This record gives sequence, C-alpha cells and structure tokens, in this order.
Amino acid sequence: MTKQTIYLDYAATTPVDPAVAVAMRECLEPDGIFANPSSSHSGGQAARQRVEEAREQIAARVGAPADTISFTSGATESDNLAIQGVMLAHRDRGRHLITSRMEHKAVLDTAAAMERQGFEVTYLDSDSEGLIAPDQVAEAIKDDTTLVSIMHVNNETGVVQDIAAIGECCRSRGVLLHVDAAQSIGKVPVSLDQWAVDLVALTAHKTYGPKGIGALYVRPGTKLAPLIYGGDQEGSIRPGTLATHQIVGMGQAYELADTEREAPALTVKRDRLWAGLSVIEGVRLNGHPTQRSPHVLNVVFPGVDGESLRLGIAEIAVSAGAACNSAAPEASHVLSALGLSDALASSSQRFSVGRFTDAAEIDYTIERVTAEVARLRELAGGAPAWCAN
Amino acid sequence: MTKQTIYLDYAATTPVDPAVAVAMRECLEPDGIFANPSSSHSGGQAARQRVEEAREQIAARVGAPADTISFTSGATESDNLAIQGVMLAHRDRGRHLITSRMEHKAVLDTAAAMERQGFEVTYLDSDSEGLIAPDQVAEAIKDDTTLVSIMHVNNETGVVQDIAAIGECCRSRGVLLHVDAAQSIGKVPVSLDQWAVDLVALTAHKTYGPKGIGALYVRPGTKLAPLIYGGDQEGSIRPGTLATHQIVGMGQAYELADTEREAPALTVKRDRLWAGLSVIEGVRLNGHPTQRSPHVLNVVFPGVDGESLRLGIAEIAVSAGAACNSAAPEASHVLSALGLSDALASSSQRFSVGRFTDAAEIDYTIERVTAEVARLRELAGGAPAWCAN
Amino acid sequence: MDYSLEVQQRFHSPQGAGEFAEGTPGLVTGEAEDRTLNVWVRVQIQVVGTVIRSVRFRVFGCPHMMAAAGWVAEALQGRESNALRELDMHEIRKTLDTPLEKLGKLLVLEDALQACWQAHNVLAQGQKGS
Amino acid sequence: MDYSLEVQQRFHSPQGAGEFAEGTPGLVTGEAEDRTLNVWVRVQIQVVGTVIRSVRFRVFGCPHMMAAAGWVAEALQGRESNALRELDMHEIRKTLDTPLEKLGKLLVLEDALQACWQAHNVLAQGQKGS
Ligand SMILES: Cc1ncc(COP(=O)(O)O)c(C=O)c1O
Ligand SMILES: Cc1ncc(COP(=O)(O)O)c(C=O)c1O
Repeated sequence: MTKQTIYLDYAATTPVDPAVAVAMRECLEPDGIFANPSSSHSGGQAARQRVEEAREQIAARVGAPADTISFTSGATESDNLAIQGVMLAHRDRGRHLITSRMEHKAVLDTAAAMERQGFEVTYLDSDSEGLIAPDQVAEAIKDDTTLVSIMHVNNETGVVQDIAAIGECCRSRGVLLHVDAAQSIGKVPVSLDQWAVDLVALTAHKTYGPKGIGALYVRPGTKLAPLIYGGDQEGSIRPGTLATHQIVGMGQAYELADTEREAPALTVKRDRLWAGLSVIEGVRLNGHPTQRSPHVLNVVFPGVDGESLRLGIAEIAVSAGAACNSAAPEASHVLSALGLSDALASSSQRFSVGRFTDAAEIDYTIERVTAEVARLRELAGGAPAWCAN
Repeated sequence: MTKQTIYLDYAATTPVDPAVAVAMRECLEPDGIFANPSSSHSGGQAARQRVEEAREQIAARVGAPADTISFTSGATESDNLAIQGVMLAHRDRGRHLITSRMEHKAVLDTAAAMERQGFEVTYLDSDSEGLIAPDQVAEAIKDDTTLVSIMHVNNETGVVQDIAAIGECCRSRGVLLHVDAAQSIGKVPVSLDQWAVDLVALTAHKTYGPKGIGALYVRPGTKLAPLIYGGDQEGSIRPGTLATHQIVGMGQAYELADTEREAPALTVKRDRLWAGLSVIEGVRLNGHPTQRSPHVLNVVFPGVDGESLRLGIAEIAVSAGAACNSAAPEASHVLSALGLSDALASSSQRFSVGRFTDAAEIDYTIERVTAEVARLRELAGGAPAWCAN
Repeated sequence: MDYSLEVQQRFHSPQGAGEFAEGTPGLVTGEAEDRTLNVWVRVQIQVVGTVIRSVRFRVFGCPHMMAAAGWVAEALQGRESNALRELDMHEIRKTLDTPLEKLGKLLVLEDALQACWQAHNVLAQGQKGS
Repeated sequence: MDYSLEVQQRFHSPQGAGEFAEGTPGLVTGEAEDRTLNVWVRVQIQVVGTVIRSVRFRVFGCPHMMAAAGWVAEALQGRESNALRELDMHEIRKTLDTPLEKLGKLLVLEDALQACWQAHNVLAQGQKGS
C-alpha cells in the first residue's frame, strides 16, 4: 500500500503497531523463541512462558482470569466455537438460539448453519438507530433457549449494545450469553469482571495486532464442544501447535490498547471528520448518535452511488457500509436492518479512524469527499427521487 | 532459547527461515501490506495479490493448481476439515472411515470424534517397520467406505507410506483419500500431479515457515462441509480474515523448500548422527531402515529411561518418541503400534535434523549421548531384563 | 473492485456528461432505470437529418455505467441514427473490460438508447408528415 | 517437564549410587519394581548394631526416582535402622518439589526400603539367635 493513500478503514483491519512487530520478531529469529510451546525441553518451556505471559496480558485487558482465555485463529473461529460449541454441548437441554440481525457474518452464517442442523434461531431487530433493548432479549427467551449471541460494537455502524443489561437478563433466566467483541478492544471497555457474560470472541488484527490470531473467553464451567480435535493444547478446546509469535503479538497489542488513553483521541479524530462531512447537503449519520464506538463513522450521501464515490476518492481507503464488493450491490444487511432503502444503503460509506490517523488526513478527506459528492450529484442531475431516498 | 542449546527437534517445529521473516516483515510494517485482502480498495488489492502469489508458491511445491489450495490455521485444522468435512458432506453415501494407528492425534482424535457421532472407523495396523501395505487398505474398503486417511511421513519415526499406490487402490474403488503431509515438504516429494489423492493437509511451521498457518489441498469437485462459517473467504470452505503475513511466510517457506536440494543435505546429517549412535551397545532404529524421511531418526536405547536421558543431555533439544511429557509415561501410540514394549518405547528418543543443523552439533550430540547412556546404564546396573526388552 | 484504465479515465473525466441547451434543434431524449440495481440514466441525442451530431447523458450509478455512457456518447457521434439500435452492450462490456455481473446495468443504458430511437422515429415521422 | 534444582543436582551427581564391595559386613538388600511405571530400584544398607552406617542404590527410572533414592541414602546415614519404616514419601516428594503424578514411582522406592527393613530384622533375629 503506497504511502500516498490515506487509510480510514481501521474497522476492517489495522496495521501492526511497531511495538507489536518488535515483540513478534523475537519469535521469528533463528536463535529466538521458536520452539514448540508443547515441547518439554528448555526451548519449549521458554516459548510456553511467552504464551502464558500473553494470555495474562489479554485476560487483564478484558478483566478476566488468564485461564479463561483460549487462543483461536480469530474472531470468526471464536464465534463459531462459542455458538456451535455451546449449542451442540447443550443440545439435550435446549435447541433455541437468540441473536440479532446486525451481527457479523461470523455469527449470522453460523446461526444459519445451526438452523440447517435443526436448531431454532430467533433474530432480533434493532430500532432504527441500531440498538437492541434488553427487554427484547428477555421477551425472546423461551424454556428451551440455550444461548443468546449479541455483538458489543457493530463493525459497520460502531453502535454499542448495552451488554451489561443484556447479560443481567440472560443470567436471571439461566441462559448463556456470547458476545462478539472483535471491534471493542482499545475503543470501548470490555469489563468481564462486571458483566454477566459467558463467552466472548476476541481478535488481534482490529487492535494493531497480527491477523490470524484471536481468542475465546469461556467462563469457567461453561460446557463447550470443540470444533476441531487433535491434541491437548488449550485444554483440548482448541488443539494445534500454538503460534507463539502470533500470541505474543496479540498479547502486546492488547497490553497497548488502553481504552482510557485511546478512546478520547479517536473521538477527537472521528468528530473532526464528522464536523467536516456533516455540512454536505443531505448527509446523515447511520446508527445511534451517541451510543457508539469512537472509531467508526457510517455516513449516507443521498443521491451519490457509493461505488462511484469510492472510486472518486480512490486514494482514501474506506469501505462500503457492506464489505460486499460484488456488482449487484445487495445492500448491507446491517443498514437494511436500520431501515435504510437499498439506494441509501448503497450510498453509505464507512469511515473508520485509528491510532495513526492524523488531522491532515482527515481534513484532506473532508475536502475530497465534499468535492466528489458535488461532482457525482452534478453527473446525476435530474435523477428521480428514489435515487436519494 | 539460549544459543548454547543444540536443536534436534525439527520434527516438532522449525525456526522461521530468515528469508521468510523478511517476507513477513513487509506485512507487519505500518506502511506495509497490512490491509484486509478482502477490502476492495487499493491496499486490499495489494494484500490480495500477495495472498494469491503465496497460493501459487504452495501449489507449485506440491504439484497442484493454485485454486485447489485453501488456507487454514495449520495441519490440525486441515486434517479436521478434511475428515469431518468429507464424512459429514457424504454421510448419506456412507459412514465408514479408514485410517491407521500411526496417525497424528489430529487424525486419530478426529476419527474418534466421528465414531462418537455414529460413524464407523477401521484402524489399520502397520507392520513392525511402520508400513501400511496398499493391500491392507484395499481389503478394508467396504461398500459404505467414504474416506481413507493415511499420513505421508510419520512424525515420530519418519517412515514414508506409499501414497501413490494407496491412492490407486482408493481411486479404483471410488473412495476418497486424505493425506496428512505436515512433515513432508522439503524432505519427501509430494506429487499431486501424479498421485490419486483428494485431500492433503499442509502446514508451514515444519518447513521454516510461521506457526499458525496451514493449508488444505482439495481436489476440484470434492464435496466438503465447512467447520466454521462467516464469510466468503477461501470459497467459503474457510472464512475469516486472511492473515497476509502468515500466508506470505508460508508461500516463501514453500518456495525455499526444494526437496531435491534439501533432502540430500538432511540425509548426510541424519546418517552422520546414526553412524555415531549406532555403535552404542544395543541401540536399534525404530521404523523402516530405508523407506523413511531424511530428517527423523527414532532410536531406542535399551535399559536407559528416556526421561532421564533427555535430562542428562538437557542442552540438546530432542523429544520422546511420544510428545507426551506426562509422568506415568503412556508409551507412544506409534511405537507401540510397531510392537515395542512400554519399556522400549519409553527408552526411545526422536532426533530430527534440519536446515540449520551442522556437523559439530551432531558430533557433540553423539559424544554426549554416548556418555550419558553409559552413565545411566551404570546407575541401573543389575536391573532385571524387562527394563531392556 | 478493480477498474480498467479506460473505465477509470472515462469515470474521472466523463466526455458528454450533461445536457444540451434549451431549444437545441433535433433533440430526442431517452431515459431508463432499474431500482433493484440502483441505476438511472438519461440520454439526449441531437440528430441532424439522419446523422447523430452529438450526445449528452446523465447517470446515477456505478463507474462502469458512467464509462459506458461516455463510450456510447463518443461512439454515436457522426453515426447514422439507426446506430442507436445496433450498439451491442455485450461488446461494450468487453471493450471496457467490465465484469459480467455489470451487464445488467449496461442493459439499462441500452433501454435508454432504444427509447431515444423510438422518440427519434416519432420525430422523423412527424417531419415526413408535415 | 521441569525439575527442581535439587532433583537436577542429585540426578547429575547421585551420591550413594552403586554397591558395597563383596562381603561387606551387615549388609541388607531390598529391591522393588513396577513394570507399568517403568521403574526398578535396589537399595543396599550397611547396618552396624542398630545404626545405618551407609546406603547404596541402583535405579532404572526417571530423574525424580534417582533424586529420591539419593536423598534417602543421605537421610538414612547414621540413623537408627527403624528409620527405614519411617520415611514418608509424601514428604520426600514435597521436599524434592516433584509432581504429584510421580508419587506412584516414589512408593516403589518405599517398597524397596520396606524390603530392607524386613531383611534387616531377619538378620537381627539371626544374630540374637546365635
Ligand atoms: C464484529 C466482528 N466479528 C467478527 C469478525 C471476524 O474477525 P476475524 O477477522 O478475526 O475472523 C470481525 C472482523 O472481520 C468483526 O468486525
Ligand atoms: C503428521 C502431523 N500432522 C499434523 C500435525 C499438526 O500440525 P499443526 O501443528 O500445524 O496443527 C503435525 C505437527 O504437529 C504433524 O507432525
């Protein structure tokens, strides 16, 4: 990626923080910490120690004991392990799963797979600002409900759900709660010491750690069927040789991701961007105006085709409301869930700021977007009303 | 791991080759190739290109078209995806799986899980040298046999199975064949352009690539149920954000792993080690004397407790025949399958040489092992015959 | 999504975008849309005798759609009016190196051109008639 | 597997390993094994009067087993012979900081000591008898 481009797609993935890269490097050197953490010789023990230190760093960041953290290949696998693992392990107790329509595909596609296997799934609708009311969850719970899976921070809109309250109502009904927190770390606090949550999916690459490593928090005593078999690693929940450099990188990244320090800085950047974009005629913010993460800004530009706007500002990396880049633009399921028309959904853009975003990049973006929106609206002069509603 | 230690555990994992580390580094820099390969912006496209280049490198190494290679988190996941994926996708056609008793846990534990789900599994015994005869496979095939899973290079003994012949007899009977080739690359040729094989599990970290990345070869048209859901990555066989740096590292590692160049060098090292150890009284080689990989030497020292020998030569990283380092030494299932007594199995050591092993390390190892074996035999003087039989 | 150089060039500087001045003689207009594909296009043609003198267009849609409109505007210039019927969107898609799944959108452009053709014929009949 | 410093030290230089010279007076020998655990141990004790003068041992087994034998050999030196009955392997395991799952092996050592104790008593009876 050339230096000239401006990266405002931190919600898709982040660069690895230099401090994280340094920590990983030691495990990638011929005389470094490269041995198999499961080996009993001194090299193996040294690697094992790094793995356990990283587990501590991650656990500390989410307010959990280290032994509740198991490593996976990312949040997609963690979501699958949580949902498939719980539903299969408790199939005799109940076959009902509750989730929402705004979840990431890692949850929605897994829920659909569960349905194909004969489980029953209830999909909750959010209000027009993307919020799920705890009462909705309470009302949806049935005698045979086993698991509720609700995301913390939405990856398209940044809307933050009230997990503490949802957790209370699940706990009071004896139902397990899984939370997809892939977007949260370093932006919105995750407080497992205060929340009544049973499983949490985490990933490193949204938080300046490496791609391909994640974790699943599992509250002690939660029965879980593994997805894969073949060794005793991670208490047999998740076998496979532990990827020391990846785990060390995730640990370092989580250590760095101090929400109290980072969130205010992100808020300043996001608000600066919104201040500039909001003066463009007709623009609207998608999702709740205040109950949202500081790193995501999802904006609709009525009457401006999203794909054309993205090509018009090609030197700025942003993404569609929907990650889907196919040609017949099936609108983002998240934005549709908010009640947006196909036209408005496909006229929406997700801007996400991060640790390395600076004011000059934001100001340049405002200038370019403003100009390109004007140009495209001019090109579409005289278009019928539906194009902008 | 301190420089003083000598690493002869390359079959457990390898250090990352410096050239691989360099290739990975570019993806770990703030201005590097860090974007999400699924993003449609220029950064995403650049990452996607690296991913596809790596896919080509890996495919070329095993003699397959690039589009038959899907990325996973390692061979454990690949073995699970192959076995669970095929058995579940074909459950209506047949419920019988054939494998061997010498497979890695990634296969054996998955087979056991299939049994618990109501599938039938036949476990083939090898001969006393660790070989499975193609005829054994042919005889075990039944009308409802769906899949045969046989490993290529055994991780404990280095014994190499005749996959070409086993493939022929599976193909002729219309049965699918999965091969665990985690240990093969750079040591024994994998020729998918010549073999009648349908699935192959690969991993990077046994071949100087990073841990936590692997691949599954799937012959076009092979029906497979995914283990995890949540996105279109890897043709929906395996969703999740692609770990560019890991994939680039695996590609580079496979590019470097030229068997024709590496195998002879490994053979020289292994034979030098064996020449030195074989003069110790009573030592025997475990596994077939010739049909084996150049990197593994599994040796039994009768009358010498394995754990004591390993502590006696603690500055040399080797591993038990069994990776199991628990105290009540359940003997290696592989060595037991060869007919070794518990005493002999637990008196066995796996030495595995690699790219960075040098003659001085081997000579030092011979000297230390010889001395320590003598010392421990002296300490056990007068022990009954069963200790050495 | 990657775009051919020609698509990018025509998207960034779309020749023929806009309208003719009020009361330009020999104007016919064709319009088409597909809401499911989020595309709308309006094409204006100035025909003198049976020859297309010039073309203008407006588009709400993706870059491929804009590029195709620009390409068509240029291609029609100076051609006999029945060229309106003869343009093959399959060909244009290939020329612009546009993904197959975009064909549906290009066919909306074809509809607009057809509308122009019909409007032109009506006009022509009228002129004969008088 | 990690080993306490004392286990490592006793493993690498095992005080008391070996046998007494032929015909050393007051010798008793005790032997025990557990094939399922792959351990064998033989203990020789020289008792003078009722006092243990010195101890020798041979072991086929893991480092913890060797360290325990060495520890016992040292601990028994100069003690009254009934100390053979009194050594508590649970204590020794803790002293040597050895994992719990090794206890089974240490109990084999206890068996060998018991055998010594019995042999010693027989010997003692004999001497009284004469
Ligand atoms: C909310 C959410 N859940 C899950 C995922 C999947 O995470 P991963 O890429 O680590 O598999 C992502 C990002 O892709 C996400 O934003
Ligand atoms: C033969 C064999 N299969 C599978 C595996 C598992 O591979 P991975 O560590 O990549 O999951 C290994 C190594 O651990 C192996 O040697």
